[in-house]
Amino acid sequence: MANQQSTSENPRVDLDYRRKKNAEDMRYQVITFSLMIFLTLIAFAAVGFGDLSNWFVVPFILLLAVVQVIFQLYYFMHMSHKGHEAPQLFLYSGVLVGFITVLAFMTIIWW
Amino acid sequence: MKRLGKWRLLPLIAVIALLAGCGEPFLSALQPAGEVAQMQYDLMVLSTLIMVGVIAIVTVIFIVVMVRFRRKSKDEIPKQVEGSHTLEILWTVIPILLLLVLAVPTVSATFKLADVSSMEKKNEDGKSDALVVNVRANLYWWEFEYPNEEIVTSQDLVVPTGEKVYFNLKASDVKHSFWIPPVGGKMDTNTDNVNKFWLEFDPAKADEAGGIFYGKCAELCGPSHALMDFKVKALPRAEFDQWIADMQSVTEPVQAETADAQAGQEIFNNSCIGCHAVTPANTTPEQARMGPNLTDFGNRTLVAGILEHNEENIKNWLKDPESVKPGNKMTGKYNLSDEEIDAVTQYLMGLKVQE
Amino acid sequence: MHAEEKMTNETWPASPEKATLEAKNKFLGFWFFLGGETVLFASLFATYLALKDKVPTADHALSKDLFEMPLVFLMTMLLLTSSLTSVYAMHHMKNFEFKKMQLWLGITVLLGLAFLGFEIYEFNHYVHEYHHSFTSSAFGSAFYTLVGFHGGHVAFGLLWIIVLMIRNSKRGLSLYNAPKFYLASLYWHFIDVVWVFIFTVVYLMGMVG
Amino acid sequence: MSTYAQKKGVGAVLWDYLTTVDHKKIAILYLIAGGFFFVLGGLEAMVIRIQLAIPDNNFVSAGFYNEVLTMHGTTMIFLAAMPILLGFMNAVMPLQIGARDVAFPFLNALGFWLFLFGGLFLNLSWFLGGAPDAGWTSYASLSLASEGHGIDFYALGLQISGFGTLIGGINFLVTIINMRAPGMTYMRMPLFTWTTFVASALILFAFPPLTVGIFFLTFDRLFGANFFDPTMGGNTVIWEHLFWIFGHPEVYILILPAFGIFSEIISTFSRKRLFGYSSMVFATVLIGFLGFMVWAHHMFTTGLGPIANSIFAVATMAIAVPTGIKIFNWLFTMWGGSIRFTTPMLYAVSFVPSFLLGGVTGVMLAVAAADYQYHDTYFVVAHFHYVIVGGVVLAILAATHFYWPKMFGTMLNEFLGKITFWLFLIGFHLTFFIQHFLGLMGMPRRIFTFLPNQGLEVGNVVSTVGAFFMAIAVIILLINIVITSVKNVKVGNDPWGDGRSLEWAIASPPPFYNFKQLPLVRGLDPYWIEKMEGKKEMTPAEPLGDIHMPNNSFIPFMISLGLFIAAFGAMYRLDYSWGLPVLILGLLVTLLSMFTRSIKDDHGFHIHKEDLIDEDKGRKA
Ligand code: HEA
Ligand code: HEA
Ligand code: HEC
Ligand code: CUA
Ligand SMILES: [Cu+2]
Repeated sequence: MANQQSTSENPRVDLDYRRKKNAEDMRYQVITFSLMIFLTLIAFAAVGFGDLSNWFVVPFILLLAVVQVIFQLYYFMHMSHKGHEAPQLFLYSGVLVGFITVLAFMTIIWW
Repeated sequence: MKRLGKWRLLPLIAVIALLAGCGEPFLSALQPAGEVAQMQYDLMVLSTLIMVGVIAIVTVIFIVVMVRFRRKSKDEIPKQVEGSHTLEILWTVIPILLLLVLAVPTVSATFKLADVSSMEKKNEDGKSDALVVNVRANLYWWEFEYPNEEIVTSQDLVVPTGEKVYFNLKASDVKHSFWIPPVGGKMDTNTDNVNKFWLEFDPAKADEAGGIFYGKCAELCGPSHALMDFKVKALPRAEFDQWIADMQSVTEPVQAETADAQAGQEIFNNSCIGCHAVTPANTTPEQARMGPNLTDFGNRTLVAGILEHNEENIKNWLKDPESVKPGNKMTGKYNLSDEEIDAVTQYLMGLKVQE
Repeated sequence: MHAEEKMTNETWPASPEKATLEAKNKFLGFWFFLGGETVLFASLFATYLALKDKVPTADHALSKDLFEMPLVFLMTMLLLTSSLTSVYAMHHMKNFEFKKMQLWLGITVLLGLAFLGFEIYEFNHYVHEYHHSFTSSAFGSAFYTLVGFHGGHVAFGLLWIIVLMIRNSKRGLSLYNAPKFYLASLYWHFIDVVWVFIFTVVYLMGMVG
Repeated sequence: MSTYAQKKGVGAVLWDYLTTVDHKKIAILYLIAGGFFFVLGGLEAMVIRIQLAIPDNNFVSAGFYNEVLTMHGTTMIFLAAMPILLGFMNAVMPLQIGARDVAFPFLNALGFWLFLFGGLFLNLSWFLGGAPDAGWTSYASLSLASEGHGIDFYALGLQISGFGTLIGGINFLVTIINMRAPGMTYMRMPLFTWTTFVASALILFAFPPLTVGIFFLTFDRLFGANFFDPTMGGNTVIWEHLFWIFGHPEVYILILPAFGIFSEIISTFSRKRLFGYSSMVFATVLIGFLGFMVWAHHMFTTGLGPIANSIFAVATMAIAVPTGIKIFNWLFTMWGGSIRFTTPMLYAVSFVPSFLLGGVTGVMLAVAAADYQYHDTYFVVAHFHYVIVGGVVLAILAATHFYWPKMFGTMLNEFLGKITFWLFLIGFHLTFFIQHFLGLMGMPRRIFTFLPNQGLEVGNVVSTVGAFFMAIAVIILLINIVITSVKNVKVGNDPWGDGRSLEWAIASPPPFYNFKQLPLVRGLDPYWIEKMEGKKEMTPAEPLGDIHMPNNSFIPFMISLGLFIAAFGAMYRLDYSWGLPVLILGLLVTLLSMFTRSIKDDHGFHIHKEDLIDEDKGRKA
């Protein structure tokens, strides 16, 4: 029941094309990585240096974390590629359940 | 199709039984004896009626189907219908409407029952005008502290009728739940925090129930969970005030009168006083109150919450508490001979604040 | 295309991680597993947030006393970088460059090991300097469970990658092992994702109080 | 005779089952183990009912009662109902989508062995110092205070079997997404497949919170952690939340497959396609989704406050809507149909009103303010037995009769089947209907005895009598199974004559590769479509070719055994010096087994085209 991959007539061309594509992907990933490092730096800086109010810092660094994770998921883990519909559905369902859990634990457990 | 008859009757029986009210008036949630229970009872009736409506509709369709669509011949092939949008919308919308009818009073009652603002209002003395009772649940016994009146009692909760009584609820060991079925729903006594709620005791219904309601622990808490009962004496305000005054007047342990009882008191002071106080003041710290307060033990309705209150049973209890309440915290904590137990019993019977 | 087939540059498919039915199944199943892991870690985070700084007595160290920025920063950089190196490994996997893939995986493993080393140092430090241990308070229990579960994932991930590297070192890439490498790298990224939230929620938010 | 049906020695058969990765055999294993635990849980229920037959009864002691009560709930939910349903999913779902096997045959076996070892571990507590006694919910303050190792058995046993269930869930999800036969689109999948899908998704998201909660409990009890100890800053309500975040979806994990089973049976024996198929699918998904938003309705009296209570009350009520859609769709499937009252159909028909009663009391419970009265009383006990016994158990009994021929190739006796049905149905209503009133009349649940003169005598004795009816019914079912197996009269592909989905298009029991050629699916109820066109078999979607099959493996057994050993070590670590080494040993067994699996290539084997043709000839001969 092996599933046939469509390969074009000329394997050589195909190969070159794919190499190029992979290299391009890799470039994106390096950019992603730089962005992630950058976001991390900002987060640490916001906590380490600025005399900012907690009301700002906490949501801000949380937002940075979310953005960074989205990068990670979409580029490093290739969720942006085709064939990831089911993974997306289930990951987001997990996120939703997790989010509700966290919300509940922060609101209806007494301190 | 005899069974169909049964189906048709079920809801009918249900409503009649519910509305007629069954069970014992001192124990049954179907015989509401106070504002809270009444509110909850009304919700039960409302929801039951809605449910009976739903059941009726389904039953009618069900019967028609059962009667009309039995297979008549071996090769009958019915029409393959996909569905019907009208019908599907109908049975989506109608339940939604029914649920709205139910949801509104639900939310409103939920908030009403949680309104404990008047117990938080403090007057000049730092006390509340409303009557407050601190309930502390312990492995198989209940303690009731009246913070404003500064007294403590156990096992028998004494309350005035016809007014809101506010409760602070907590547990000292494991989770329990405080429930007086005829008077209102339950609330957990947690180990982590203090829960608050209120109840109101209806004077007429209290008379009907013989002045006493039964209270229960409603959260599994160990072997004797089933036996963790308490009693509620609902008194008219004047009698309640009298009881408070009588309790407050006991500042020193009451001295036993007969010789037997005096011997018993002696023994009691040696073996029992460490856990059982015989003065009602709430000044001893909670951790030191290891057993029920026995100040008005002679006035109790029951021994240990479950045995009829007589000498025989007190002796049985003291001889072998384990046989009465498995796993209780008094077993094995003292060592008395039969004679000593007789004496202590005499003493205990005399512990009364009212005649 | 069969899993056992010997592959060449030309026959190597564009998505070797999903070229056979077995691979497709594994790929999907693993993503679902990550969906479940998300809920697992969410529960741990939720508990941590509920029990943060919940200690029995006032002399216990709280999160704002414990955490130090430089160490956390270093650990974060190590793990983030290891995510990039494993991306490089997968890049070479897709290009059918086995040796290069192994090299980058090796670097990933080293970075991961360094991370683990620092984590062990860190825990040790808290226990000895602050008497902040697994059993000292609810805060301690929640902290070590959350961060420790993550650490356990790191350790398991390392083990997995190492086993794969050794097992296949002589065999080169095939459609049978390509999905395994791919999944291990997905797992590694997921660990990184969790760490992003840990450094934000536990450490940074802990420092701001 | 075909090769696979040849007579084998007992040892060979045993080894075959210990190492099997065939979904149909795993299904049988699930059924046997689940059936065993069902009888065990049922016996525990009988002990409960006998003890409560009269006031002040001394049949069992207070402490023992709590153990029985806890084990009854835990066994029934985790070790009986869920595994039996997983068994039917294994048996039927791959056939329904036209697959040769599940996506992960190896993991499938692993899931079963984890469940079995977890269940055995839990039940060994009876012999090793006492069973858990804090209720199946094991609320934290009591479960920490409970002495002995009962609760440790609970925690470790459920942890192990929980892993098994999780693995099973993932396996089914991938199977349904990736392994459907050509033409089997999502909206052509039989409803049992759909409910398997949604229930599996619920497993995926509901079990991790339980895993976490149980870890906390284990850490607190055995490793000195303080999650639930308020004096150390802990909080017991965390357990309640984690348990119910799992626990509520769990009840839908149970009921959705039951809905699926009934959907199949009702449409089969009404000879009609399911009314409102797409709305049925939609309702299933919606129930699954809403199932995660309502858990706090079990905690109305915990003291979460009126805002939380109101939100969760309203959210809970919302579930009545999709469930109602299903009820009416079933009724209208039968409407205009041609109903034949076989044993499975009797169950299906009686399920509708029985479950309805349980469902509407659920909505009554959702009325938060009134739940203060119902909570922790027999009203709740009545509610959930109405939905579980009236829904899940009826479905299990129905499926047993319905799929028995498909699984074993022989029909259960219809006459005995109907006797079982009537006894069980009557007993069920007798037992549980009256309990609504007991609860309202002030009877708390989980009490080992009640006192006389509180108006509770009559109700309890009636309830006990009903339980005996159910017990007799189950015994008759067992007799039926024995008789049927001894007689062993073989049946054809479609023994009920009205089969609609793919599983009825192949032999009973199916060959181990299921489909010689994958069938071409041309619509909902594919087999029915072909039958209506006068064909006897499915049109194949592929030419006859080699079939790839997985190898048997003993590793799943070893992985599970390792955890089983490790659990003993973890538990006795503090009592005995051998604890820690055993813990490590067990984990090593597991890890080494996993390691072996990882490094040993296992490419499976091929059945060759020629053999398939030979077999065909053999069969015809
Ligand atoms: C298979 C298992 C199962 C199922 C399907 C359900 C279904 C439901 N349950 Fe139940 N429940 C349990 C198993 C189940 N439950 C268990 C085991 C417990 C106790 C756990 C413990 O404490 O040990 C419990 C406890 C429980 C409680 C907590 C009670 C308490 O402890 O105080 C509540 C409260 O809201 C509740 C509600 C509901 C509701 C609203 C549904 C709904 O899904 C029901 C929906 C169905 C219908 C409503 C019928 C059909 C609908 C129509 C015909 C449409 C029209 C209807 C209306 C407009 C009303 N359940
Ligand atoms: C799938 C779930 C499930 C099922 C099927 C059942 C089935 C039954 N249950 Fe149970 N029950 C629970 C789940 C379930 N229950 C849960 C979760 C609780 C809560 C626990 C807690 O509070 O923690 C509970 C609690 C519970 C109580 C409340 C106890 C209390 O609060 O103190 C009662 C009391 O009547 C009861 C009774 C029954 C009965 C009579 C059956 C009957 O339907 C059983 C019928 C089956 C049999 C009778 C089979 C017996 C078979 C034989 C006798 C054959 C033997 C033959 C041979 C050996 C050859 N159950
Ligand atoms: C370790 C502490 C302890 C000691 C010592 C102790 N008791 Fe108790 N006692 C308890 C507890 C706890 C209960 C509640 C038991 C229950 O209901 O589960 C109790 C209950 C009682 C009751 C029933 C109370 C009621 O309100 O119904 C009586 C009477 C009693 N004890 C008398 C005595 C006497 C007399 C002695 C000494 C000989 C004694 N106790 C010694 C802890 C103690
Ligand atoms: Cu206290 Cu039950
Ligand atoms: Cu629920």
